[in-house]
Amino acid sequence: GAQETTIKFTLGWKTQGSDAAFFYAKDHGYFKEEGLNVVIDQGEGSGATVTRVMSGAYDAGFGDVNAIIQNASLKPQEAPVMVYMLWNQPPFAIVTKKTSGINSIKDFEGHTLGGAQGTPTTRLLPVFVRKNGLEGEKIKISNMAPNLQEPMLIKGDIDGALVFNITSYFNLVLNRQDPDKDFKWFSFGDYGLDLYSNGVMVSRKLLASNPKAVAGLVRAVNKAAIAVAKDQNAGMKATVNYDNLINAEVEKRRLQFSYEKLIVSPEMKEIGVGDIKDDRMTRAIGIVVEGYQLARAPTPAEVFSREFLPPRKERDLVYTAN
Amino acid sequence: MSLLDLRQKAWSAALIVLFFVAWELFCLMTGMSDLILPRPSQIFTTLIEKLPILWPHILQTLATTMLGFVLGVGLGVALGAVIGVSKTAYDTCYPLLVGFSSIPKVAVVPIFVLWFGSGTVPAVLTALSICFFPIVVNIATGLATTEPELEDVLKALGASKFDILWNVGLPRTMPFFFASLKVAVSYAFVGAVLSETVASNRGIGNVMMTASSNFNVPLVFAGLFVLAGLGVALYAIFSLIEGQVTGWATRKNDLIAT
Amino acid sequence: MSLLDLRQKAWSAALIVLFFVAWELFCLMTGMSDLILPRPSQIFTTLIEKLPILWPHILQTLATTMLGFVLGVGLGVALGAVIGVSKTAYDTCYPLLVGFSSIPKVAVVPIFVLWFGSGTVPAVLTALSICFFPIVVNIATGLATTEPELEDVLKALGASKFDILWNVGLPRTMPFFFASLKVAVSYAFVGAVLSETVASNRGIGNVMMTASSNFNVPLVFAGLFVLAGLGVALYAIFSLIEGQVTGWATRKNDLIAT
Amino acid sequence: MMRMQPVSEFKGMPVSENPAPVAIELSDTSVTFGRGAKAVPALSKTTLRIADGEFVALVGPSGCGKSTILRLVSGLVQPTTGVVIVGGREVAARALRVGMAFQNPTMLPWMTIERNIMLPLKIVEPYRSQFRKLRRTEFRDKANALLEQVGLKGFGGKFPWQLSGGMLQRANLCRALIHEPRLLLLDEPFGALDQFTREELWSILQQLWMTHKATVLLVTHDLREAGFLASRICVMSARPGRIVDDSRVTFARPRTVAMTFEPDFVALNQKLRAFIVDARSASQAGAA
Amino acid sequence: MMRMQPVSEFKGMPVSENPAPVAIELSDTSVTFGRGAKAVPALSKTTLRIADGEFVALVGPSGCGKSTILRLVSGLVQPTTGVVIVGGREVAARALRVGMAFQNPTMLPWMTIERNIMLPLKIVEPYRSQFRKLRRTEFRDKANALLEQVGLKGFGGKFPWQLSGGMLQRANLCRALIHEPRLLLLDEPFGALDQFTREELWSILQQLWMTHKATVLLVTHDLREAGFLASRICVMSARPGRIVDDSRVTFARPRTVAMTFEPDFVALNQKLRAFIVDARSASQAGAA
Ligand SMILES: Nc1ncnc2c1ncn2[C@@H]1O[C@H](COP(=O)(O)OP(=O)(O)OP(=O)(O)O)[C@@H](O)[C@H]1O
Ligand SMILES: Nc1ncnc2c1ncn2[C@@H]1O[C@H](COP(=O)(O)OP(=O)(O)OP(=O)(O)O)[C@@H](O)[C@H]1O
Ligand SMILES: [Mg+2]
Ligand SMILES: [Mg+2]
Repeated sequence: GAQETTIKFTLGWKTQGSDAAFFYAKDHGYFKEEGLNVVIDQGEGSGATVTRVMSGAYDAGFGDVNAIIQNASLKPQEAPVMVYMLWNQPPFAIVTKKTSGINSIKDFEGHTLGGAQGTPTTRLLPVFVRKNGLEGEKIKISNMAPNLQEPMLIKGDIDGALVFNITSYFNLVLNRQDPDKDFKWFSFGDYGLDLYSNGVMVSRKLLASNPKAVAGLVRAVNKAAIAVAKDQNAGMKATVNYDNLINAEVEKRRLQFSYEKLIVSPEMKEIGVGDIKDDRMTRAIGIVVEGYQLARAPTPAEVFSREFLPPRKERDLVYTAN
Repeated sequence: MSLLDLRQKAWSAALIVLFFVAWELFCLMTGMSDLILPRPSQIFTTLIEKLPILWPHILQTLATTMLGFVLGVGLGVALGAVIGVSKTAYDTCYPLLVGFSSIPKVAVVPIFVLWFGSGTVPAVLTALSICFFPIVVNIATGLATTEPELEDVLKALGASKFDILWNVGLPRTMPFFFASLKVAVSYAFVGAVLSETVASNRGIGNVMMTASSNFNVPLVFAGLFVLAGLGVALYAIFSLIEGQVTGWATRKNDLIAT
Repeated sequence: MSLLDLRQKAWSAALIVLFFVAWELFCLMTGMSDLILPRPSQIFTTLIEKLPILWPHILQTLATTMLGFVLGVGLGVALGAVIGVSKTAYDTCYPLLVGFSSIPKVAVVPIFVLWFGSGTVPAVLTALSICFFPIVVNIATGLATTEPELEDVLKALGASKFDILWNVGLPRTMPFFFASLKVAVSYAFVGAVLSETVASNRGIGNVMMTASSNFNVPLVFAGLFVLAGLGVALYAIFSLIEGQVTGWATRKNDLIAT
Repeated sequence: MMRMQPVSEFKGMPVSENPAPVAIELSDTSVTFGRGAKAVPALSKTTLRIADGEFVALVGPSGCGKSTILRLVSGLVQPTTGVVIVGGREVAARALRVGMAFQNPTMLPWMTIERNIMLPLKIVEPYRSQFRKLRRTEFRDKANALLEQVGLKGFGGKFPWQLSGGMLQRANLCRALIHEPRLLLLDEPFGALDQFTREELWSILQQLWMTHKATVLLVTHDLREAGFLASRICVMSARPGRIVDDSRVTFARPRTVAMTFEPDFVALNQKLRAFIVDARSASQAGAA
Repeated sequence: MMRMQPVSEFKGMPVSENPAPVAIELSDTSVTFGRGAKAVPALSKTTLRIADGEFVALVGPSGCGKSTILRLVSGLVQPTTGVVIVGGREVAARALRVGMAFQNPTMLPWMTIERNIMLPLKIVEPYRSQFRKLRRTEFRDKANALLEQVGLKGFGGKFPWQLSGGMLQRANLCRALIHEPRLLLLDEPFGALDQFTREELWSILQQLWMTHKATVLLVTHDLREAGFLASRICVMSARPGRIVDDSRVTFARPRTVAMTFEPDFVALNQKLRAFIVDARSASQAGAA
């Protein structure tokens, strides 16, 4: 209608199957129903989403909550606020080649791990090391761009890589590897770093000036996420519609991976999709503050707002692979 | 001469083909994985296959590049003229410009994006900001090294500074202006694509980024080939103009050919 | 003249300072967030504070850049000489080179890294591959536009092609060689840093990457300032040499000053 | 054939008595190039006054500063001491319409001869404002007519490097003449020409001067040329030059080539030769 | 003072009778620049044979192809038809040690005069191999001695643009002479010099030739100069030139400046003038 509010929305990365909910919502007019005109742009990293929203270039985006914690510590009045926590589980993981002889995390000592600078996996490694009683000095870190991690791992330049499992798993697939058979995965969640990760964040400005739009945005995304959980093919249709360059087959698997490994969890089943548990968040903030050596620990309320979530009964997500 | 010319062109074409054949053979012999360096034949196949999808992206990149390039040439000529003529401008601008161009534009693109949003505007600005410096340098040097004897011809007539610039400085500088265009146009592509990889939903840069995050290396290289092809096409156009405009400066080659 | 010179230098310095003051004021007036564009004063403070930490990185980047630059200059001069002298080389190499330089080096760095491992080697190669083209173009153009009358002086003596190149072509081309060095040195920094951001554990590029993921924008800019400073410092060195070598070509300015 | 009038006052006449308005005035003008240890004095303090419409020839040994005087008058060189007044204003070459033929015929290499010759019309008013309008072809015809006069018919479309040395020099002369300047500065305009072409051009130049009465300052090494063309000949000493002799030449006009072989003319030549020999030996003695 | 020997055979003597070995031979050589509609014939079919040690002057109207002949001999221009044999080999300027003074004294602008003059020593054997060794200062002294001879003492350290036109021309001559060439090609080497400097240089050049007996091909517009220096004068017709006259000059050597004013010498001049006038009018009639 005439009163449509335009929202500039940035993704966490280039078009991926795991973003299907946003394209689905757009294609099925969910945003329109809420009186929103959402413009979706591709992103340059789930951490950069925070910068983009903070600077005012974007009103909302899909990005990493840990980057919000980091910024909220310094500039609580400027940092964006997470309003819908889609990825309930952390994708942070260390992947190693089985032939490298790493069988437990203790074996990291004396080996080289490849990290992409600034990614939470790389940044939180010291916490991982401390929490698990490893000797940090014995682990060598080599920096490289994210898309070089898997090739260098395969080539044997590094013994393990600090990655997002949802990215790395499919990078290995695309590199004609079998990520389950030939590689070992050490998920941070399993080693005491029970963090939250990506979700929908909005700018403080939008929050203050147009809370109705925020609520509408969350409602639409929620509806789409639940719909795509039932029908991934429809989700992929919307995604290809947005960007015909993607490898639809792989992206569908990525989409399913996101539901299976990152969204659906016991906690989600308990509190519904999009919400968090404050005590878990407090712990997560503690980990981030430790890992990033932040001066101040923000409160969960500074980072996450459940004010705009639809009622609990509208947030029951049932995933069925198809 | 025309026969000699033809033979020469044939030679050059053969050498260029040879380059690609060597590449193909190199990959085949070393068993190079196409995830690292695909064979030219694979790249061309991918290119032809994906051309319909690539087409709008090619147009987008070409348009932003050309816009940035044209603005860059304008800015470059203007700044070059100022620097070439005024000693103060030389001392002031050169350090600033060298400093600015020592900065990787990747670091600047996000700033453009934050100011102007993602898409065409930052791509144009990046193309501009990366391509104008070679032009500045060559125009400025050309003007500063113009033989005073040539300028005296006009000075004795009481010509204004602008008359001298227009009638002596700039024509004299043309060969080096065209030389710098060759550099500038290829860097303009680099700039536009760079910006597209950072922030845009369209353009070759975006395609390459998507392809690269999908490890579709042949498609990445197809994108690179498109860029190289566009660069060469524009170079060819400038070469034609250059032949018309700067023939006087390369008369040596004519004499040899005679 | 020395007084005039001093006054001019003072003017230029003042203008450069003015540029930074304007930037500072612009940020203060618009209330620009330091996440987007920090103020120069913030940047300098950060720079001085972090200098001890930055130092080894600066040395690393400087070393790789210089190595790449020196190799690039060598390659550029050699290729430029070949292209400037031979028509076939001109027709063959120019399209290939323009094509190659239209390719964003970001796309090439990963290949270097996979071949040579991360760290210094790809940085040197990237610096080289990004900086040699402006040199090729200017050397080639300088040689192709050398006045045949000057060459005749040597030809009449039965000089070899190499003698002519060495005694006429290259000296005549010096002003434009130095012009291209200004471009090349700044691009060499861009190349080295680019490679460092892709894969390296040291160097300014690495620092900037880390700082950027920490949202420490002033430190990112401090890195940029270091790069700009290094670029300007090298430019200053070349300017000194240039003044010695190409004075004959800018005699005009002497006459004005007299 | 015209009779030649004998001349009695080759030397010593104070020229300043001339009642015509002054076109060029050098007062105590000297030029030194460079400074300090590298200084090269090119012109000693020189005083020279040239009346409107005079035809003055400047002769002297190589390197004595003749070209420097022309460059002073056209404003290309600033005097180190003294002043240069042209057309009533200080070093204001712009005050008069100046045409200059440089010693080295520097044509702009990117233009054809025709366009090179038309250059003054592109720069100098009143032609300048008409240049872009209809008069362009008219101007081109003018350039080609001039070229034909100096024997370069059909060479207008060539580039400078396609011409021989003497042809370039003739084109150079055309460029100095095309805008009908009130002040003509000619620096050895016939040096690279054979005797016959040279003599033809003398007559053309004399004709031009007699019709337009422009002020002409001609540098030459050919004393016959000076005698044929000039109404006044200034002899300069060796570097750094000064004017050591200033003579009127009063042969009737139009002068003819045949006149230059007559005894009176030869006598003038011999006298001038004697001055130059004196000047040279004096300077060599001084240097020793 | 030497007595001048009267000359009787200005014209018509078949030069090929000369028994000395042939240094330069042009057989039916012609040059046309450009092609098609833009072709400029610069030299008609010309046959010319110059014996070793001869001093030949080439005179003719501007643009007739004199410089083109020198450029043919030095290998800078390829003949369109015919052949050029120098020192027994076809267009092999390298076969003989050649020294060339170009019509336009193109000095390399980035070198001082001294270094410009030393250029041939850097290129031509046997000096070349000695250049980097101890002999460098020796060579510099040689250059400066030559400069002093032509009156440019102290200008070796200057850059070309700091010299006057005539000074440059003298430096140009030095560059042609420094490596003591067996074949000397001089294109109007004294055109921009005053009469006295010119006459001094004539004597120096004559002296050099008499001691070294190099083959010299001199282009000049000055018939007195040709008569003074040459042992043979070739007169060319207008463009495209051919040789229309080929005369011996048999005045005894060393010749002096005073000789050039004597009646026999003047008679030679008048005869040559007549040839050139003929050639010019014939060509103009042909063109009409
Ligand atoms: N740009 C310059 N820098 C330094 N010295 C110069 C410059 N121009 C001329 N000179 C010197 O000034 C003197 C006079 O030069 P000028 O060109 O006026 O001589 P000229 O009388 O025209 O000689 P010529 O008959 O040989 O042309 C010369 O000794 C020359 O070396
Ligand atoms: N590079 C060239 N391209 C085209 N035409 C040329 C070229 N060089 C010379 N010519 C033409 O060849 C003819 C002869 O030139 P050349 O220089 O030999 O004359 P010249 O006898 O030396 O004359 P001058 O006494 O004026 O120096 C001229 O008509 C000239 O226009
Ligand atoms: Mg002069
Ligand atoms: Mg000539």
